[in-house]
Amino acid sequence: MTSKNVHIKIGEMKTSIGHIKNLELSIGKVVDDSWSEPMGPTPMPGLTTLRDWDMKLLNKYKPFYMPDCDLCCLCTYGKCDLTAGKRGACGLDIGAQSSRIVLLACSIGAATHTGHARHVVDHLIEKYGRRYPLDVGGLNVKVEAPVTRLVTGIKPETLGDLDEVLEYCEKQITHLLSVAHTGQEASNLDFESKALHAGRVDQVGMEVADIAQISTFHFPKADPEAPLIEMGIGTVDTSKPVIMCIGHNVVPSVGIIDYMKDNNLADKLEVVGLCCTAIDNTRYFNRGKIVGPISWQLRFIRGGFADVVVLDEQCVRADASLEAERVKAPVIAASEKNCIGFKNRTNDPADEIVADLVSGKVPGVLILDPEKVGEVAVKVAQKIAPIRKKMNVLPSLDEIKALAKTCRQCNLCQRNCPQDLNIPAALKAAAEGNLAPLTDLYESCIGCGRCEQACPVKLEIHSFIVKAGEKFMLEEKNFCRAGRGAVQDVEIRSVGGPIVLGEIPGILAVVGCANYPHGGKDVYDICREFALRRFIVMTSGCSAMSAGSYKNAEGKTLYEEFSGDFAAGGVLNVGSCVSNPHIAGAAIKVANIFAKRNLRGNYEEIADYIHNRVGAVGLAWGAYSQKAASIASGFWSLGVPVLVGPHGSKYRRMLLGRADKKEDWEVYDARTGDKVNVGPAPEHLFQTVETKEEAMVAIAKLCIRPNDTWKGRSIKLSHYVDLHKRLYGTMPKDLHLFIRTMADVPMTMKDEFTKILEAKDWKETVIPDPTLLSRMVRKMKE
Amino acid sequence: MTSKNVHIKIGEMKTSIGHIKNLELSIGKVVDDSWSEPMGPTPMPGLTTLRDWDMKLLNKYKPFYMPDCDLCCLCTYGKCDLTAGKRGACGLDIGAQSSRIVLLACSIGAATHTGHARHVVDHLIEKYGRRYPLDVGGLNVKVEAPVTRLVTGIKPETLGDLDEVLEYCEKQITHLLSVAHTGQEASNLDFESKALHAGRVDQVGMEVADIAQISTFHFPKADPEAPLIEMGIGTVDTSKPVIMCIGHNVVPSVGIIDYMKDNNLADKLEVVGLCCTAIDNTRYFNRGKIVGPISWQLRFIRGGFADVVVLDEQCVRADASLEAERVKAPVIAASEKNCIGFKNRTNDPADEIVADLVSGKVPGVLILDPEKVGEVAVKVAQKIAPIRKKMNVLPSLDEIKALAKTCRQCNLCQRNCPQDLNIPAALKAAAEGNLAPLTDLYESCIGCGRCEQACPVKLEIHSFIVKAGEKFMLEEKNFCRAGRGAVQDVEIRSVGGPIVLGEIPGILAVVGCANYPHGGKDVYDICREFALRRFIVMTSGCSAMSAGSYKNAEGKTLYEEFSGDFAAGGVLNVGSCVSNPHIAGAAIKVANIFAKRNLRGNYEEIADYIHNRVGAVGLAWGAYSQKAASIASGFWSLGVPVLVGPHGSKYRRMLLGRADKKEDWEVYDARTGDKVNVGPAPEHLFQTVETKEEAMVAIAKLCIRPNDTWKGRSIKLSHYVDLHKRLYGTMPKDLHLFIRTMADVPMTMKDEFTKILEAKDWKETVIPDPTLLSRMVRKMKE
Amino acid sequence: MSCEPWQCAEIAATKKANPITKPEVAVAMIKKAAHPILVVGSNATERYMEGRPLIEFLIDFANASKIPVVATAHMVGEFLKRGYEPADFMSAMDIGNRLVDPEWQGIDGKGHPDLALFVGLPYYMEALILSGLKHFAPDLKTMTIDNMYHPHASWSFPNGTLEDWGNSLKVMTTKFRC
Amino acid sequence: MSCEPWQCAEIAATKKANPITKPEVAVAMIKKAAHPILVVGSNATERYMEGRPLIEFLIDFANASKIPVVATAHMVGEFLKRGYEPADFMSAMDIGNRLVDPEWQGIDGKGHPDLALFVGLPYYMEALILSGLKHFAPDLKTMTIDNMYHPHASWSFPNGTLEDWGNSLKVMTTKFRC
Ligand code: SF4
Ligand code: SF4
Ligand code: SF4
Ligand code: SF4
Ligand code: SF4
Ligand code: SF4
Ligand code: SF4
Ligand code: SF4
Repeated sequence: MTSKNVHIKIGEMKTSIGHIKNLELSIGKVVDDSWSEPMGPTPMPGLTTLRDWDMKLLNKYKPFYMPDCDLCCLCTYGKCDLTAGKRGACGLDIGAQSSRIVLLACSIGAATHTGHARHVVDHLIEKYGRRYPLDVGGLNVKVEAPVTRLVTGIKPETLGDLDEVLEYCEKQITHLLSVAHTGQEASNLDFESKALHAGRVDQVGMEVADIAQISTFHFPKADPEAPLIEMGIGTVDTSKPVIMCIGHNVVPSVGIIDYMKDNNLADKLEVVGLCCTAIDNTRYFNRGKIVGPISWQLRFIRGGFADVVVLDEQCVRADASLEAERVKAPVIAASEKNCIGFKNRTNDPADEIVADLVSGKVPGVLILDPEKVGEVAVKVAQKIAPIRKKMNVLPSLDEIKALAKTCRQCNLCQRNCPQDLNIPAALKAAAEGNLAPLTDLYESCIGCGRCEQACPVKLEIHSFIVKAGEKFMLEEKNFCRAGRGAVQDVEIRSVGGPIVLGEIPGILAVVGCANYPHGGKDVYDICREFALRRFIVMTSGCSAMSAGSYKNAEGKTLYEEFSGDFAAGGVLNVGSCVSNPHIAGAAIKVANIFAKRNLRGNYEEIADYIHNRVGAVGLAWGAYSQKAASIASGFWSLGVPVLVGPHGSKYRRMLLGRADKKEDWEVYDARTGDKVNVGPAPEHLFQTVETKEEAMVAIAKLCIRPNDTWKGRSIKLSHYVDLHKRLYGTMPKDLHLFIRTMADVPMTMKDEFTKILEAKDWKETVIPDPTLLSRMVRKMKE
Repeated sequence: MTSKNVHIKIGEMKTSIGHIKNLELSIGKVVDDSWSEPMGPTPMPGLTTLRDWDMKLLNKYKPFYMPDCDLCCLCTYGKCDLTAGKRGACGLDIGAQSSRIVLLACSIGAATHTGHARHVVDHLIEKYGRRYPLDVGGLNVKVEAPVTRLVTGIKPETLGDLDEVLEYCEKQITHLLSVAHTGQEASNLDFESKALHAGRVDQVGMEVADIAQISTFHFPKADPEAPLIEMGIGTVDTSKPVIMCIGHNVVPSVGIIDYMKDNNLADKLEVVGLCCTAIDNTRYFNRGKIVGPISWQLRFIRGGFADVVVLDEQCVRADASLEAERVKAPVIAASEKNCIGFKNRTNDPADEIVADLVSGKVPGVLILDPEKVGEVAVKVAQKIAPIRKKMNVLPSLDEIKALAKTCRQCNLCQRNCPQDLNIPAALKAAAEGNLAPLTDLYESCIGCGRCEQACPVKLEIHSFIVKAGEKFMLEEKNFCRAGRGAVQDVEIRSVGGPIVLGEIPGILAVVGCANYPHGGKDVYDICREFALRRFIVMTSGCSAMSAGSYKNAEGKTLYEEFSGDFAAGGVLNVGSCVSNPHIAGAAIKVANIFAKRNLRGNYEEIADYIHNRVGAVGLAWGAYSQKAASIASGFWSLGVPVLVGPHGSKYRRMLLGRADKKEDWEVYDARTGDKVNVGPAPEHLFQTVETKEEAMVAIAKLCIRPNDTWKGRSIKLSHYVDLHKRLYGTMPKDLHLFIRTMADVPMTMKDEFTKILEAKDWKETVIPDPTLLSRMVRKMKE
Repeated sequence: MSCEPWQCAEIAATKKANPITKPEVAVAMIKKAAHPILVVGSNATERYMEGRPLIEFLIDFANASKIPVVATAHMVGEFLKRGYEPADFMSAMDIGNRLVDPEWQGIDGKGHPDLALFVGLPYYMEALILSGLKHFAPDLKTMTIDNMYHPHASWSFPNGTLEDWGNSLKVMTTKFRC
Repeated sequence: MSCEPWQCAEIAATKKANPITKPEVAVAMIKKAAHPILVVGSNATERYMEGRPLIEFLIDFANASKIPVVATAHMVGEFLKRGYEPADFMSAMDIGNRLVDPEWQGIDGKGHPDLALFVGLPYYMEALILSGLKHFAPDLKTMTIDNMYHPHASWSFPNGTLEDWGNSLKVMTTKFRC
């Protein structure tokens, strides 16, 4: 237990250390050694503490840079043209600049999660006190904060302990950001190492946020049977006043829900959410509903469904308030991160604010007290719903046909569309009375509105698409499982073995945002494919929503079809973005609980274990944000590969292995100290894939690990080969790289493999006890 | 006094609060109320605490944005084209994006100073303990940390106290950076308010760094007679081994100097510095020498002067190590912020490292222990100096003439030169045997090397210029005054009155980097002009160097010609970049010590005081960095106007008042509550000026304040008119806006003014007790 | 390359200036404007053509075209010295900032300028101000009469030699005279 | 506008592709290359011209030109299905990453490609990979044979219609046949 700010006042005291008078103490820390685990070598790592580990990874997975711009404009010595090796006025070249942009993105991401955690923790400490105990799963989760323990060496037991953890994060983030200043780092690899450090810090920040909110708000606690939550625009009961919350920070939503509960209004209004706030709402209140991912903002507001729009932080459209104004829905800005220029009404009486919003005197207000947000939002919703009558600004189908005739076929909409959608053709058809091509765009459109911005005749193209797809929209009635939080220790105990041996073919973590190339269906298809193959499938955030947004032949959503257990064939939604550390945490706990490796401040060893033994792979099919970058970075740092969908190429830097370079794939055999070639397993650390087919093949392959037993390897290979044959129409060309002994070959494929191995001049090798760390070699002892 | 981590162990104790056994305490804070000043309303302000104040400033001085790019590429929904009102995929428009870039720059700047402070403070605590007392000027400086007191409400007394202050900064920086994430702030003014907050935090971070190093390293303590330091390449004794330190963090340099002193080598080697490290070296060691500002890096290294190059953090050229390798000078990277890809040798024996560097086995090493840096740098310098023999890579004059013949006159060098220097013409002349035009470029060239990067025939143009200007370079023998640190309380007491009344016409702070449009001479000219006019002239950083780099007719440098007192006609170098808060601190102390306003956590009132009464103006003639942005922001937030040279336009956002909008210039008269029009004083908060002449006129005008007495006003106006007539060849057109009563008119100009006032239909008004804060109105009491 | 931005890194513009192929075209466009102004920056005394400083060409041009001149930096003195009185003088940022205010009625109070000509500011500064105007003064047309291509303007001369430039300015002056 | 980047925001390039004005010119340049490769992305089955998918045009072109094809994503199956065997297949990032390695000896091990043709990747992805190659493979020439202008390539067709594209591919195929 650690605790802070306990206050002791001693009037007078005589002790062996002297005579004390009028001493007032705030106790910084009461040392308690109930955590018997010895401290590892790297607690509270600084910028360079884990640099050697990073360089091991970066040497194996070298950065491939794809600059988005030939320039650097970060200081006024510039702008500098850095094309093809030209250095800028500060001496920087495009490689270093490219890695600096990665560091900047990861730092922004880590700051965002940590800032979010800081807000949540400070708020909860104010409300519940520093000594409020943490509880993320009772006796089922004794390793309550695996990432925090691993990185910082701290075992947090109360809210107050989390304060200390966050101070560490804030210190590191300040250092990391400073490295992006002109005239700091000169080496691209050192920038990359710092980006990995940002990822580590980010995982800690997220973990703190989630365990704080799980503990105090009584979210599902490592519960495989967390409730099924209604999801989709079609589930919203529009006969009730609708409060819509957008963002990531659940605190204002809790204010709303508490106010409803306290005033017996829980069934009188709809509270719906978009983006991660939606997920966390439903962890708090199972009558909350999920509208959909980040990209549903415009369609829901323009569709008029929301009577009040409550905006907190992160992933909130900058024009959300303007769009709400169009449909006369008042806006409450509820975060100091997003004040929208509104007047701060935090200290005004609630009823005054309500009156101003209902009368339309002001379009929106800033309220930084979550309880007041609750009261105002509910009262405004109740009063304004009958007035607004769900006013919307979607055009009628006839209007669309008429307006489409004004289209100049100038292509600017398509050229401004991130999806490169063929809008001009769809409008041509619409003008001719055929709306089908517009409807076809519904699934691929990410709702960004850029098309409209470019149109010289101001056609509201996105609204056209939404209207044309309205049938699909209103039919969106699905289920998401409320975020369950952590994985239980007992679950780890039962599947740790099969995972490490390779008998469970992999853990697939499908996370992140909704910047999908062709809509969310790919996410569903991929999750289902691997759940059926009895991988463990974990989800979070917008991806967790997309995964639940489609149904199988029996009309069941993914979360109905598969159990929520951390077990082969389970599909687990861990929760919102800040729940991602439960995924990393599961891998860490495999090393700790199953393999009994020390956790505390022992980063390298655990990462080395995971990298070589735990067949986990992350897929961020629609990653778009700086947060997604830092989340990915946290996984890279643990040696876990991450795949992104095509838009992920715009992160501008991949970490790619070279399967064709044999020398890159040596590990130590911890038993002997020998160097053993284990092949490209996993082949990449960060990789963009173009299509869902490519993603599936890559996932199967990236789950292969040096430590696989022959049985595990043969299972993994059979999935890889099976998917490859089905989706690529041919055998993989690199199978020989993954066969150590003939026992690795899947039973049914002996003949095929034998031919391949002969052709490739294959030689048998050993299955080592793999490690990248020379200090892990035990030879001397044996 | 506050202190942390004092450790108490009590075996057993019985007290009125119970029986305690085996209690181990780390004391968080011992409360001591010897600081009797009551806490003001805004200690430890968060993101929105001072938003109202910010909006007051931003309403008066509206942002004028000049985007450097039509795009936003900060997330993978983009890149987005934001041209002329088009919104990006997140709904952001170019105004918000432009302000977001400002926030990002200011956050990077604040993080850099705070990270620097963190490194210094952690290092010093490790070395001297948390209880080491702070002392920045003994009894002469009782208000030891005006900025920290003002912003945080903390009165730091020991190194340990600074830790707590930095934790506050780190928390704020994390929040601020997070606001740059996609989907946070929607309003440009809220981004701007946050950028101002970053400026406040930045000032605190800098102050912490400087008072920590002043206290422990015994830098000059508020000493007007801090020693004169030799400065310029010509002062370097090249017969000795030369160690060159580049950067901003003095800690490794202290390691070097201590090693030299401890081994009786203080006069056996030259320790020279570039950029702020140079200034801080000489505050520690008055035999240290200053080479010059940031832009001298290439010329000094290529000129072969340095035998060892020690790189710490900030403003270090990314190719410094590569350039050093060319002249066979080993490199020591001494900061975790700038590892340059070198192997970390911190834990290796010094002599091994020395051997590797001297033999050329490795071109450079990373050493994170400053004492080891000291030993290695000195030993390497001694051993390698006789081998290198000051090897340089400057071409001979004949080589230049020959090489110039290969020039294709393609103009690419000029087009890549940030100064747009006419290099092709100079090379044409050189090819014809005339080097004068090349020599002419010496003063304007900022040494960025971009010309060379662009040249298709790989001419080393910068080296050509340096060689052609070698005579000037070797004649650079000047003096800088070692940074004096803070302003004494007693100095404030004696000049506070004249400043506030306007009788000292202004405080001119010339700060920042060396990205000058035409060389450093302008800085000297401006400083001298205003020192002669008996303004108080304060300098810091590279500007302090440039100010000392030219001589008057009697051959005296500025620091020899003028005293170092904070008094009319004084020229004070406060120190390095992190010493800038002594400038803000002086203004704050005028409010506190002279005007007896409470300081502690009382930001708005003090800023309001300074803005309306203290005629201070900042000039960053060569500002280039993100740090310069945050430093400026700290001044804006206090209501102090900042001017930048032409390259400062690339900060892409000005804060401009509109002298032509009468309604913008009203203040409350605190005596009556009346609104009084006080004219555009000061007219702008952030403004780019094109030429030194424009700068001088603007400085004189921007020192005018609403509170000026008629006597003070008439003095200020006479400087303004005098400079305007001399440099603009005509009378100012806005004089009528600054005359409240005829008593304001300078004696000798009555007739001229009368005519002007008549033409402008001028009416007399009152001199108020000016404030922007309605709560400061005292009417009721009177 | 003649319509590449003069400074290499000034590329990041999606909406780029129409090149002015002949000075006559510029004159025609200027003549169409109801409230043009000409902003003259500090390079006016630093650039020379045919041995004469740019400012002298500009005085001829301003006299012929009757376009009111706003002198930036300390250029007002340079104009006065040469017997020409600019309509106004202020900092380059101040004129930029007024031009983005749709309520501003121009230096003569008679109406917001509809065309702003720029010449003689440091290239990057002129580029930035033109960018500010492109983004925030959508109804304003801008033109540079420098010899360096400015992508952020509405119309710009392509990159050209000093001779080209001198000739263009002279042709424009003549066209207004007649 | 035909040599504007297809997606509006893809402007930030100082070194821009030379436009290929006629397919014949492209053929001439390809013929000069000793080790060309053709990288085909996942749009090969999504774009249609004359009712036929792009991939069919590409198979004709590859058969005629004998340029070895590297299929990305799952395109290898699509080629095989149509009776054409690509020389290799790998992810787009993998081929990009190999191309920036000067030591890489090509898919056939016979020498580093000196010309890489790209077609059919999502526009932004192709742009990024071409940018990576422009910056980090200075000796490699790149060409796109899409109908969208790619500034980061060495040579690119301008923006064009589907008809233009189909014709260009057919002309190129024919030119190689004869
Ligand atoms: S594209 Fe991005 S990196 Fe390039 S100039 Fe524009 S904003 Fe900067
Ligand atoms: S940070 Fe370096 S490369 Fe970037 S603009 Fe500044 S000087 Fe140029
Ligand atoms: S709203 Fe849809 S159609 Fe419009 S640009 Fe965005 S993705 Fe394309
Ligand atoms: S931008 Fe507008 S006018 Fe142009 S093609 Fe698209 S919808 Fe039609
Ligand atoms: S780096 Fe970005 S902001 Fe800067 S010029 Fe390039 S695209 Fe624009
Ligand atoms: S932050 Fe917004 S404007 Fe910038 S690239 Fe992302 S979506 Fe576009
Ligand atoms: S080194 Fe000098 S001449 Fe060369 S580009 Fe830089 S400022 Fe211009
Ligand atoms: S870039 Fe090189 S070749 Fe071209 S003009 Fe300049 S010096 Fe001459």
